[in-house]
Amino acid sequence: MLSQFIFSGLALGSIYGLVALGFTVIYKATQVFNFAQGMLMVCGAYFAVTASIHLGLPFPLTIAFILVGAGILGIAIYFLLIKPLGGQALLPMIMITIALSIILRAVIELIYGGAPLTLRLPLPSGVFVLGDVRISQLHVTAAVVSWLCMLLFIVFFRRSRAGLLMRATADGYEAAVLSGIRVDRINAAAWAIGTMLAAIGGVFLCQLQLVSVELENIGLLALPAVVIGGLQSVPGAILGGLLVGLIEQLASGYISPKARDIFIYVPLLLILFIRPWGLFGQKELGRV
Amino acid sequence: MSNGVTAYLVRLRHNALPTTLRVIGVAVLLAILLYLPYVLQFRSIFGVRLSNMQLLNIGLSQVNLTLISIIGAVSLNYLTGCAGLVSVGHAAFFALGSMVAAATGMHLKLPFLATLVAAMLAGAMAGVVAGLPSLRVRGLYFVLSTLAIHFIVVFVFAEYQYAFHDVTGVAVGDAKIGSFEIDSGIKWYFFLLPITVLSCLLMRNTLFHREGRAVLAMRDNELAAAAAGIDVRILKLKVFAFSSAFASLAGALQAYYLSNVAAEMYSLNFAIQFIAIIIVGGMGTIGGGVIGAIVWLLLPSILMGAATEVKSGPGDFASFLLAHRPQIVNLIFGSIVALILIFAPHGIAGFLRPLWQRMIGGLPWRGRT
Amino acid sequence: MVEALLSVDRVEMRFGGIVALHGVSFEAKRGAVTSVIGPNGAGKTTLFNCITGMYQATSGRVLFNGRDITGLRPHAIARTGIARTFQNIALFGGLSVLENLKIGAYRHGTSGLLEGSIFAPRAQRDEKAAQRHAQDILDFLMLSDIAGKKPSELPYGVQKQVEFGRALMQGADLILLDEPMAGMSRGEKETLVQLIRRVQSTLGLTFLLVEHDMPVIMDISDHIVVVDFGRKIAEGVPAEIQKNDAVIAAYLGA
Amino acid sequence: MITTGKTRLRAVFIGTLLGLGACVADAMAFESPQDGVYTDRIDWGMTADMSGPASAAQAPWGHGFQTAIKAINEKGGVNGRKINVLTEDTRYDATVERVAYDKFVSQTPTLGTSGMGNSSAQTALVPLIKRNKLPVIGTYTTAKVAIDPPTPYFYGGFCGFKEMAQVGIGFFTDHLKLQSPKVALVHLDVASGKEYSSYVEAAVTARGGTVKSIPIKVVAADATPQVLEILAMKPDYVAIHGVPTTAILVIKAMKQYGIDVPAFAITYLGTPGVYENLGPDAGKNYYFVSCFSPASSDPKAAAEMAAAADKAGFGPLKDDINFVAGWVVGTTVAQAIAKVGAEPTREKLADMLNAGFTANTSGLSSELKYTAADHEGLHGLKPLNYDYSAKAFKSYGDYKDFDKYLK
Amino acid sequence: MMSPCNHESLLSVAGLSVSYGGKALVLSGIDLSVGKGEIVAILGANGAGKTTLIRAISGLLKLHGGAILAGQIKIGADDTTRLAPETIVRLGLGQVPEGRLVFKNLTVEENLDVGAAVLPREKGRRTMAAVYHLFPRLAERRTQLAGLMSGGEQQMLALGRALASSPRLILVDELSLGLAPLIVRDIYAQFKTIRSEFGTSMLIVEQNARLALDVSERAYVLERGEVVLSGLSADVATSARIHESYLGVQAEASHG
Repeated sequence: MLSQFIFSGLALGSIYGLVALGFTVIYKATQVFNFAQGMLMVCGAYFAVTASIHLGLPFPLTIAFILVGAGILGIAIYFLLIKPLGGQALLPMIMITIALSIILRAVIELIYGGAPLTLRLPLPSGVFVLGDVRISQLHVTAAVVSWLCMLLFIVFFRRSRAGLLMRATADGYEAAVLSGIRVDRINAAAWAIGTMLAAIGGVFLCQLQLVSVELENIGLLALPAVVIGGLQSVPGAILGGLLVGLIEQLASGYISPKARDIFIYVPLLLILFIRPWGLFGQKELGRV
Repeated sequence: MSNGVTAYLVRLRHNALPTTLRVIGVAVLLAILLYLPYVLQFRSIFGVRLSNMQLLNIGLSQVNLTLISIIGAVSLNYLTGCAGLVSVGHAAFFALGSMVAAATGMHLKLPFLATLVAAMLAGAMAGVVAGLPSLRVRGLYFVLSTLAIHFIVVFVFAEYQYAFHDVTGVAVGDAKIGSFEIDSGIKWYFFLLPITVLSCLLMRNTLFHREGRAVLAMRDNELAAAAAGIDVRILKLKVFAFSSAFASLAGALQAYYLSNVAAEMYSLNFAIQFIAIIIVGGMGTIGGGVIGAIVWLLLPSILMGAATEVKSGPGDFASFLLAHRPQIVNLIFGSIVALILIFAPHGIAGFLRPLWQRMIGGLPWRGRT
Repeated sequence: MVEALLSVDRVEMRFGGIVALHGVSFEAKRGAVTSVIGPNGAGKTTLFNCITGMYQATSGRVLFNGRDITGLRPHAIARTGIARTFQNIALFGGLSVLENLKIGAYRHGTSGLLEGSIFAPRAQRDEKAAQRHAQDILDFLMLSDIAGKKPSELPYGVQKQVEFGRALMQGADLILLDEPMAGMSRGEKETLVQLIRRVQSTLGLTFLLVEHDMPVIMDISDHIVVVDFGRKIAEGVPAEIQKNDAVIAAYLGA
Repeated sequence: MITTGKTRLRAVFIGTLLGLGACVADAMAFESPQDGVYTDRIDWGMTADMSGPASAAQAPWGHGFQTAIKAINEKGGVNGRKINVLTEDTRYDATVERVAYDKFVSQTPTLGTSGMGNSSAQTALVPLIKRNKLPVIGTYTTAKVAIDPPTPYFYGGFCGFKEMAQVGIGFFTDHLKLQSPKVALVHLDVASGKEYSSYVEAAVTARGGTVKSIPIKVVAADATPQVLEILAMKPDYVAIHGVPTTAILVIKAMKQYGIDVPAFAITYLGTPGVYENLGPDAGKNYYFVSCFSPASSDPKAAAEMAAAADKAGFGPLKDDINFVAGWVVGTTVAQAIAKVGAEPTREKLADMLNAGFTANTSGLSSELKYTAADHEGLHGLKPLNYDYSAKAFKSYGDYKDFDKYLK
Repeated sequence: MMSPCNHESLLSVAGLSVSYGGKALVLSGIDLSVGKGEIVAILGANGAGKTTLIRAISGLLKLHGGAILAGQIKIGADDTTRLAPETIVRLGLGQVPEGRLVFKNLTVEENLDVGAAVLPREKGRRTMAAVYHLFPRLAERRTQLAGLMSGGEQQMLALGRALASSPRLILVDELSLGLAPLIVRDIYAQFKTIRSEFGTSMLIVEQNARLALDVSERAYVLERGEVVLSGLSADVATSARIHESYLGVQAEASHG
């Protein structure tokens, strides 16, 4: 049982981690605490529906469509909503993402209707049997792809010039502009990447269940994940996601599914008390 | 007390309209507020019937619920706008208020008004607990700690509900004062109106006195406030208790108004709606909370009413609009919030104030006071 | 011999591995104007923050009125009778000038939130006292005209004066002014110098200043402490300091 | 200065009076309604979650209701009057439900109202329903307190949870020829899930069996923990309560873990969407119990509904159980109004229903009958399954065949 | 007042007035120029307007709530008044901001890489090599996180990053702030080399007057937002005014 829970927890956690990573990328670049991250994930699922069902594209093109669509969406959000609000206080920035999620939900319901849709992508759906552990191939695929995406992102973030400029901008805004970095482009790119990561997570979640705007609520589990990991930390987001996935499965399995929220949020409170900057975040030195 | 009222009026007179006009203004406002429930109940003004759209598709029930929400919104604005403590866990205190009102009514057999007081006390105590993280963490991390509080309270509520009450919710008793039962929309209105006005005034009054002003100072600059001898830690907890007490009062009133509440009602969206209210209305002012609550609760209804009226127009488009009314209303609504955030960052109240001042400023009596 | 109102005893401050203050000691005599000067980044503001409790000194002691105030929290230190202003003006932007001053009277009141909400007698007494006191200070500073204005509507120099007024409102024995003249016009500086003089003579308050404007410092100070790289490099009356080689080197470069 | 002030004031007053005058002139024009009955139309209220988390199920119900009324109006309406449906979107919010109900009572008075799919709101409204005397006919879900004992002016319109439990347990226990069934029940950790769980327990205990109640969250991305419990229990069959996602997650996970026992779900989960998502392999052993017949399970009975649905642009919904339920309620409402006579009132409508009324649902549901002692209306259910090759629902017998399980 | 400029002008500031949030002027009518290959110093006590002047030139004013009310700034032939800072950098202005604004979570090499990012890859690599040659200490610490280095090394890195973009002119703001004199001297010693090797002109803002006057050819002295003194550095260094401005020694010249 335990190994089973751990495995499914890690698989789910990988998806959460992916969405949380997207969240962190956006946060690092623009300091926006994105409550719409769950809805961006849903957009990914609906992009898949558009490409696969409405346009009838083959699978590889569907993937390309999702990525391009999510990228454009992220850039549009940055220039239309985030930049005009630039530099405002915490709460308006949170609120604009909430407004964004209301708008996206309405648009999706207008286009696709409120009823959940079924989407079948050619992803493996069988089962591996290892001893007495039965592993869903979809789970494995989700985990593997999530890890690949995370790895890809980290390589991009660590090795490429765009990633370097992104890290530099996150490190210090003023120093970045004084080094000639076109910060707007970098921020827009961060939103595009954050949206893409969420969209990929959305594609897997809608394969686990239905394509529906209600997936948003699952995507919102990325929030506690990033806080547990530390808002600014890329590995923290991934580990936070894994931790949330594990807690969810273990709490549901051994105690009660109702206990899940408690087992996520009580430790979160404790972590905030003991390490207010998250498990992997960096302490910021207070200056007067 | 009368001394205080005089001082209060003196302060109001500063920078405002002459007394006669003020008295007339207040009288007119009072008259409107007193006559409003009859207009909404009987759908007519002075015996002349009005159509639903002429009354903006608004009913008495909505007004009553708006009054309750005003208490909730103003209390959040006190916490977030006045004290600078951003909370997304305000629904937790609503839930707590309704739970305590139901529990003290059922288990202790307390009368209606006593349960309201109990709810406020419980809210204040829970507020202190919820405020504890503010001593340690700030900014986003604090926001998240309030989110955690929200989930924990709702969990406790659900457990309590399933253990002691019906699965469909917690039934609260009748709203009875002595043998007088508040059982109609109009009675509720006249019960809620003074409570709401009083709650707003109580919160507002603090801002003109020693410690309430210190709350504003703490929001603007915590270090400078400390340098003036203000113990910001204790003050934060006090503000939390004060604001949560009113939020719990609102929760208890809502529970009585609906007569049955379920833990599921207090979702994250419920909490977020209060944040939206104070942002739309305007942060840090009592008026902002009031205007925000009115707009947030009544605007969708007005939009919905207007959407129903749009029956003409190009056939396909009109039928598309009609079939997707809720979505279109939500779309317009979300866009309005985004536009307010971008173009009127101080909310509707902040947007109206200069207009109002310019209007008064342009009047001939301006120079006199 | 005038007694020391404030004595700073071997205060050391480290941030991580960086040592900002290396055991600085000096005294501020009662009723005098003592100035702390030094090049940018020398540790002057850090010293102020250690005295007022914004930073906890790594080691060393601060005595005020003979009482050890090391380790107290900022509000507690303020309540012992130390008021301060800040380098980058720390007025309360949401409050009017009058209300900003009234905050200064906070430590003299006792009424709480609840009393304020119901106009309790105690709250009103506090309010009236604060109002009277603030009015006096405004008159004293000749700022009565702008009582209702928000700080952001005022010129920089006037904001500095308001902050000074708020410090006065606290009725403290010692007032710390962190660069009170920075960004002021010549006229404004002269006004402020006169104000400080008047306060010093009429109320007998003690001042501790951090300031860069040398003519002003030399003019107003009774005693000057020079710090550089977190160390006290000189101390004395203005005339001595102006001739001190270490000081000249620190400022103009050697 | 004072004069200027007064002049201004006078101007304001005159302006206000003119404005009021304009309103009055406009307002003179209309008729004073009596219980929402006008010379040419009857206003009828309908509340449903047309947006929000429950809209996936409730919006089709609303469309079914509207389609039925539209069809009736096209045939001339009821006793010469058209029925005008006033729709309110309740957005999964009990307070909005309350506002909508109050609106139908006096703000825009209606003859009656339907829908009201939020069970906690329904519970809260029961005292008001008694007092306000506005008939509620055909609810999307039926709270226990509303029908037990019967609430005056309240008439249900959906299969009851108790009956779902009894028929489901009875059918499967007999179908699998079990003596003492072992049943695993997966249910949402919300109010209705708890309620359903108690009925299932009662029904299984009555059969001498054992039941294990396994909660799941509405917001779940995976059902591994639940299915592992099922695996440990080795039940004879599984009962499911929840939203479509619940069924999909549970059935898919059961397949993953090689649990090959049949499962039956509550009515709400019998949508083509769920079956399409499960696919033939996992879906063949998934049943649901229902008091409504999807169009494809009985095309003859559904002919009229199917035609109307196609015409109204809701063709794809006609196999959705929620749409059928809305349609049945719509036709029932129209029949009830017709039976009251030329000048219907709220009072007359409620009296007539209380005296005993049977609706003609042309076989789209089990018998729909209200009496003074029974305001629930629908009792009979039947199990259904989906035939993937024919893309049609298949029922296991007629409603009457399963009445024996009802107690 | 100004010595005739025999160099081709690289930076010219004419009649510049600046205020924050529409309040009193912080700078009024500043005229200043830096010729090609010149090292020019700006001196002044705290609050004299040095930082504001630098912000105006580098395009950062808006970020700090300030606005240019009048005047013009040109770099070479380009009018850069009110341009975005990143664009100004791309026009050939390197920046060594006050407070050692290095990217603390990036390594030394990455910091320089960011600086060189405005150049084509090959050219960027060459300038980086030149920077390493100039500051061997940076080459030794290539892979170290900038935030973990000492203050002097960070300042060196900030200078190196500015140079990596191969600028025509660099602005150096308060380089000596909080650094030990020896280290400051080390860095200053490289200034002439920088000019000869990178062909870069320099505008130095410095509180440590003697240091700045030593290395520069010309100097401007700011007081309360105005240029009160300018000329050859050697002349400025001997002027009584400078002593007064810094130490408050009452000189013969009375205040205007």
